[in-house]
Amino acid sequence: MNRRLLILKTALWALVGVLAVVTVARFVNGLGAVTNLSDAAPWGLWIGFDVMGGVALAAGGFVIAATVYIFGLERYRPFVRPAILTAFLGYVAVAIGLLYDLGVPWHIWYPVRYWQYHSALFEVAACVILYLTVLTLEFAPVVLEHPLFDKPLLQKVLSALRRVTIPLVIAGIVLSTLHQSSLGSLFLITPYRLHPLWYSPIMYVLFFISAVGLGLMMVTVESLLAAFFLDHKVHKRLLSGLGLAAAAVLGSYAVLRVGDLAVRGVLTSYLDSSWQSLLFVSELAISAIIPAGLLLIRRVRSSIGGLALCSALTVLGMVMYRLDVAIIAFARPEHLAYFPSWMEFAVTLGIVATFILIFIFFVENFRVYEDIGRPAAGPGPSHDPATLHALLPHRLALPRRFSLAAIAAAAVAVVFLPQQAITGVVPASTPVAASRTVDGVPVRRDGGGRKLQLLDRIDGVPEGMPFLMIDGNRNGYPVLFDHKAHEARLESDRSCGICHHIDKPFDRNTACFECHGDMYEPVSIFDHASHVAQLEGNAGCIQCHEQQAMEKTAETATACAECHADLVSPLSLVEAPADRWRDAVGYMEAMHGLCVHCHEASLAEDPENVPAALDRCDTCHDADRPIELQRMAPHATADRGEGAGQ
Amino acid sequence: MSDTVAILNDTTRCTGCERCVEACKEEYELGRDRPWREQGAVSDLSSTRHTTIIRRPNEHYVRQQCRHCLEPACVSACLVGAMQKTPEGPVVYDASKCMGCRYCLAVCPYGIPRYEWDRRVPYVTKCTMCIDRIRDGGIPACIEACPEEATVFGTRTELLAEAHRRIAENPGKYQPEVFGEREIGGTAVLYVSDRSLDFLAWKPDLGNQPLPERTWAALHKVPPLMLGVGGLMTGVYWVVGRRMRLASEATLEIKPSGTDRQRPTGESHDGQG
Amino acid sequence: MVLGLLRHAVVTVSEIGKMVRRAGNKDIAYRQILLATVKWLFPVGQVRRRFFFSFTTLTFHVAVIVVPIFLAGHIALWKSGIGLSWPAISNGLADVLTITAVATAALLVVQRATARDSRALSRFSDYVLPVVIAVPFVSGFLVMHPVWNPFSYDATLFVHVMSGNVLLVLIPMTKLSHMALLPTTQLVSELAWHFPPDAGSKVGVDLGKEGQPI
Amino acid sequence: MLTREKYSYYVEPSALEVTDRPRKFLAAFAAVLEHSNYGAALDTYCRLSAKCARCAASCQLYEASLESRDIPCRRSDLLFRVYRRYFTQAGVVKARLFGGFTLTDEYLDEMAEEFYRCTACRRCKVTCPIGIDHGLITHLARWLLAEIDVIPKALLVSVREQLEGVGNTSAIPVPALKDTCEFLEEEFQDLYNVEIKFPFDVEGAEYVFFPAVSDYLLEADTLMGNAAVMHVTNGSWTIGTGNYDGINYGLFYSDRMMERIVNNVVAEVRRLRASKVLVGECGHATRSAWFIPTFAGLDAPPVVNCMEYAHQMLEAGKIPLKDTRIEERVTYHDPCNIARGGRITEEPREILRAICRDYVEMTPNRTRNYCCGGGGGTVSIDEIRSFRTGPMGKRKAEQIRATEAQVVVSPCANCKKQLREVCEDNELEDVEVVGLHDLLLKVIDFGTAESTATETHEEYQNREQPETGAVQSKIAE
Repeated sequence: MNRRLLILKTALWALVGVLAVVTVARFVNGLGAVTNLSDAAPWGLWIGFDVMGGVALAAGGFVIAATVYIFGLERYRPFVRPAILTAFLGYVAVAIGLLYDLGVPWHIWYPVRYWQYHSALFEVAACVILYLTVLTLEFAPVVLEHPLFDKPLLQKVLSALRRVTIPLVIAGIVLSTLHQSSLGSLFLITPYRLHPLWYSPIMYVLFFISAVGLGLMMVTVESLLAAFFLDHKVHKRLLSGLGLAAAAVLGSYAVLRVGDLAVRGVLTSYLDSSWQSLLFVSELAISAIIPAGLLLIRRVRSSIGGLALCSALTVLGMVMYRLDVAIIAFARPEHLAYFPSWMEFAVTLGIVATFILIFIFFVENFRVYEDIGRPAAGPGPSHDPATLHALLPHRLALPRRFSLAAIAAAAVAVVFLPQQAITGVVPASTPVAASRTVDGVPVRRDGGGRKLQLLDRIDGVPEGMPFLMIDGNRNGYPVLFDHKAHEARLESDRSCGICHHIDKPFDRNTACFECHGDMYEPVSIFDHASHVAQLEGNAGCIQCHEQQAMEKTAETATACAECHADLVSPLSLVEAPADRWRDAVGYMEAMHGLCVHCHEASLAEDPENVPAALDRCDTCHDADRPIELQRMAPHATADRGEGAGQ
Repeated sequence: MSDTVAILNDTTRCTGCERCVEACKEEYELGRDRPWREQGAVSDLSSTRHTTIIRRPNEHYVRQQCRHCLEPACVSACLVGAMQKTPEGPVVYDASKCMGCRYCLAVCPYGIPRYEWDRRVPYVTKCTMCIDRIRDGGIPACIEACPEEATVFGTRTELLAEAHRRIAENPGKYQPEVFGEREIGGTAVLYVSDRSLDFLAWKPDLGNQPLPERTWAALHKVPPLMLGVGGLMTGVYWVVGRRMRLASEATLEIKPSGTDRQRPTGESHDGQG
Repeated sequence: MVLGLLRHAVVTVSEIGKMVRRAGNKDIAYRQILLATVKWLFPVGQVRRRFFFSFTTLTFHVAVIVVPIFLAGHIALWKSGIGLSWPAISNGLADVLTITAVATAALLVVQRATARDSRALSRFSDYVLPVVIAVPFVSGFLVMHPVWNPFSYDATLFVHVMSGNVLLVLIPMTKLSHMALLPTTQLVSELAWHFPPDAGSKVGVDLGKEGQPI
Repeated sequence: MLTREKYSYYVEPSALEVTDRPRKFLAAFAAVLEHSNYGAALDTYCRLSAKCARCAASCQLYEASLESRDIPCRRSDLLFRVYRRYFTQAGVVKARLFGGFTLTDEYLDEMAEEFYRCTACRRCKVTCPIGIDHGLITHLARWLLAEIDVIPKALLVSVREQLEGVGNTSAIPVPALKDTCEFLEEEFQDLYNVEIKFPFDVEGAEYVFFPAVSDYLLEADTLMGNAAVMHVTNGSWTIGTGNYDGINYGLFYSDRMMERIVNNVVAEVRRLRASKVLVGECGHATRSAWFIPTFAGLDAPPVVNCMEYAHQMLEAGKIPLKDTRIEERVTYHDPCNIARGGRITEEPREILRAICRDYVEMTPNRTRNYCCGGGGGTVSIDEIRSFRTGPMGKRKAEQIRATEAQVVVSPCANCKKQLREVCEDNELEDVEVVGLHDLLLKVIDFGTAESTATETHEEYQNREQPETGAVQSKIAE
């Protein structure tokens, strides 16, 4: 086991450690806790990369199978087994990746039970499931050759499988053609969301050809990586042959793609300098034009560096194509723009790492590559006393080394887990700001209601009067509250308690926002710091927490009422819930509870001398006001979306 | 098209009192709205709010709800058939079949289906036009609760006639066309409005072609493609196999040097047309 | 820390598994080993020649093990954390045991320095460890009695929690790992004598001494 | 050419020419860790060793010598340091950062010296709070030292003789063996007028007899005792001429040698198609025999110690005893190899109580007994006799003196040789050291007239011992 492979495996085990932690967080706290997915971005990295990218990357299997078994090009035989193994592991990785993405993962097999063949996704699911079984049968002989399985029954199965290889390969090609293409037709139904540069009626053809090109290049990448890490001898002449075929396929893909744009007349729109057209040009260049061009040159095609560069570019480009279609070019409102959370990357990388480890396991223990049987016992570590290498033999050292890497990475991952990945999705908090007093003049409204007009100080109209501009979440839709008028109606200063139903010590009109701290979510009103400060630090603890040993929580502390008897005002409109001392409801609910309740009550009592539309929303929430506010308070931007649909 | 039940929303009459939202919440006990990260404002459509009022400037209130399209994209997209178009008309969701792939969220032209991202086992949520009430002969809760008659319930032909009557009677007041009449094959929820309602969909002009047709255009080629490629492969295999057998017999007799086959043409890339 | 300990345990168990699989003589007197382990965990009758040192260690271990696990406050934390709870000791007893823990820790260091045999053997960490163990007990005691606590409550609690964590981190790195590994030592010592049948000859092959005259 | 100056014991001259020893030592260490089960134990000990020096309290060598290098924990730490530095990730990192320890020749010499001062009697394992088995570490360290040819010459020569020479450690050719047995048969004839045959190469016998081969030279009475017991209980036993040596010095210094010796024993049993192995009165021979299942696999022949057999027969009443008993005061020494694990402790005591009038116990005894001082093969290294009877044996001498016993029974060839030397060097001349079967011989009633004549202790004493010079010269050169 050479040093490079050792480092690679350690890194992969670290990724597996992180995957383990994120898996627990994902399945314990659901999708919302771990991903940045939203209603506007239902499909994210896991669908874009794991499913669509993974399926394309695993296309090498059927391409090479076709080349060798159908087109009879025997000299590409050494590529068959690694390609089939990559395809098999790729599809299992797709299935596992899907388990993470599905809301109800244990229903993953339902497409077998419920058929809805009008859906492109049904065709994808059916073909993937069938192709997975075909791949398992195609790959089974490699496993059954192992001396471990030479039981008579298994050998019979092995020989049966060997005989049925050709039909299997043909079935594999047919199924691959179907689902590689139908992955493209998934997006035919969303012409309005997918950017015209990517949307086209023949997307399935483009997906299929790009998959074939990618398959050829993936086989090249895989044998180069195997050479680098597993000391596998590279068949340069064969790879250059593949390179030429890939050049042909990628070239035709590029021509077809641009041609399709021209035919649909969209070509002109991509000349503008929007980021979509920039993305389109770079993607097409990376995925097809540059590699195809380079691969046509013989010198590039037959040099390791050239092959590596082109195959890397193609792989990157084709994966970008999948991601563009699934995520980036998929329109969604700005305020819900989607970028995968680090946990989504962790799961993707974790799954890839797990399957590379399994790939290496298969390569080392089964005859996948001709020249890598048992790993050659490399030169033992030098036992010279001054050596700085650990001499512990692999049998003892490797399990410890890998488990250490996994556990250390897992620990780091736990540290970076956001709060909602640990405790479940938590509603976003919207802090509440104080209301402000501003001058204004009541203006008669045509609908009979009294409309309040904001005044600018410079206008200086004498009869203007101060009233409160209540805009808790500063979204630019303030409610104008005529404090004076209410005071007059409720008989001046004795009536403060009606609204100010709980006041802080030595304060008879504590403002609403001081207790109702969050716009929508209940918030605790108990301020521990000030209590500790007032009760002379440590010595004060026992005044509330009598039982010293018990856990110091709200439940075990003495009740607030014992010290604060007089703060609840008798006149209060708000009926006193039992544990009023702890949680104050959301600011919106509190205001509506108090104002709307009172408005409806007074409207019901004497409808005559009370303005009719008192209980209508726009009496207080005046939709037109933001325009004025803009003039007076430019900083308060109206950030309200135009509407959910858009 | 059999005459399905429908809803006509008149935005000029809507005063934004949100009684329909309250009624919908009570009918299905949707609970308090909470500000989730994955949605815009609290009052947007969400898993706890199946219909909402979009507040536009100068007292322009539009009630957003599932359009119950006649040729629904979500029904054709759902691979397990969890979304179904009921004979009566409304599009309903069967949670027991859903596997949570969220394809319906992606395909809905109006972006209506919402997901319970906060739940450990999430399901899709959307307005089902109170299908149980309709089946018992009643009318949806939101319509019952609307004080202004801004949203009315009836058969689609009836309401279309009513809509066109209103447009005709006060020409200046309404936009000339009824929203939802022919768009993507027509929807059961129609709107008459004094201002353009393009903001309800992802893109202003969705065109009149029903969306499922676009997928079916590709999907119906699958069976022929399957046979075609299968046949092609078997044919090629048979041809190549025979030629190699002949070549090997030839080499056995006169033993020329191993001829190198010409470069592979790779998988045939004509694919389907 | 928890993950580290988990890995520690899994690696040890897997190695024991490997040893058993490789051993030539498979019938291992597990019952007898179990008995020996239990006898070692509760060393009754071991106190002999250096009585005083043995007595200190015994009381130290009793105090150090009982207090953290059976303290009412800790159990309340476990209960609110994962809902698990078990009977607790009275706070008075906890205080007494905490004081004995601190005292015996100090005694341990003194005895180690005074006794000629152990002084010759001891490394730096052997002197420091009892002190590190005493810190959470001292800070815990102060947290429990804020009135006598000259420092601020939060600072002391922080020191208490952090020193506890430091202790947990040190487990796999220092001799504290006998907390985790002690039960397996007896088994491992016994298994070491169960040689793999061809160990000797394989070593001979490795060192190229096969077939050479002795 | 005396190579005494390097170590306190003789070493083969070729051992001194070995170059580049640290590298070879590390290579051997890595190979051993790879193939053996020591790795896990060593790793656990390195982590857990609390350095509390409780083992010092139980090591008789340290109690006598009071030198800090004799504390078992310190001696094992020599090997732990090598393991930590070279075989753990942390050790390598520490070395890379702070330089730290590198293995040198002097260090190896110190190890060679230290590890042969310990008799691996494993008394410290019993009292160590962590349960570290320093005997195991000594055993492992000696194997590693053996791989760089640092082996006491006495052990090396014996094993070479056993494996490549005549076939046993005392180089007794088969005719000499037969001659000794005939002599013993005559002895039976005239002493007890009984016809006892030493059966040679009896195919299909139940037991194959493997005494310590030195018994044929030094302990005639024990052999006679064994033969008597077998005769009286007419057990079917035989002595294999192919291999009649139960001694296994491989146990002391190299698993490689031990494996070969044990395999030879098993081969002999298979050759004679016998079913069981009967081990004579020898501690380490019995313990090595207990490793037979390890090396011989599943169908390994069961191992029975002659004392176990005798006790079994005595319980079943198959050994007729005279009504006279041994008069002298008798005490029993537990050989470490069979008593430490608690496997054979009660059987000999019950036999002694049955046949002695005045039996007294040494304290401490059974699993916590003191080592005779010559365990772990150090007994055959005569050049360190002063060390063995001095610091090592002092505690034992005091123990014997405390019981004032005239006869010390010790069912182990090595222990008997060591105890005799301890008694000589510690003014206990009148104490006689015998095997258990020697006493049994005196009390067995063969049912013939002459056997009733009790041979007094003195007559036995001055009976002419067979010539023992042969072995001595062999070891010296």
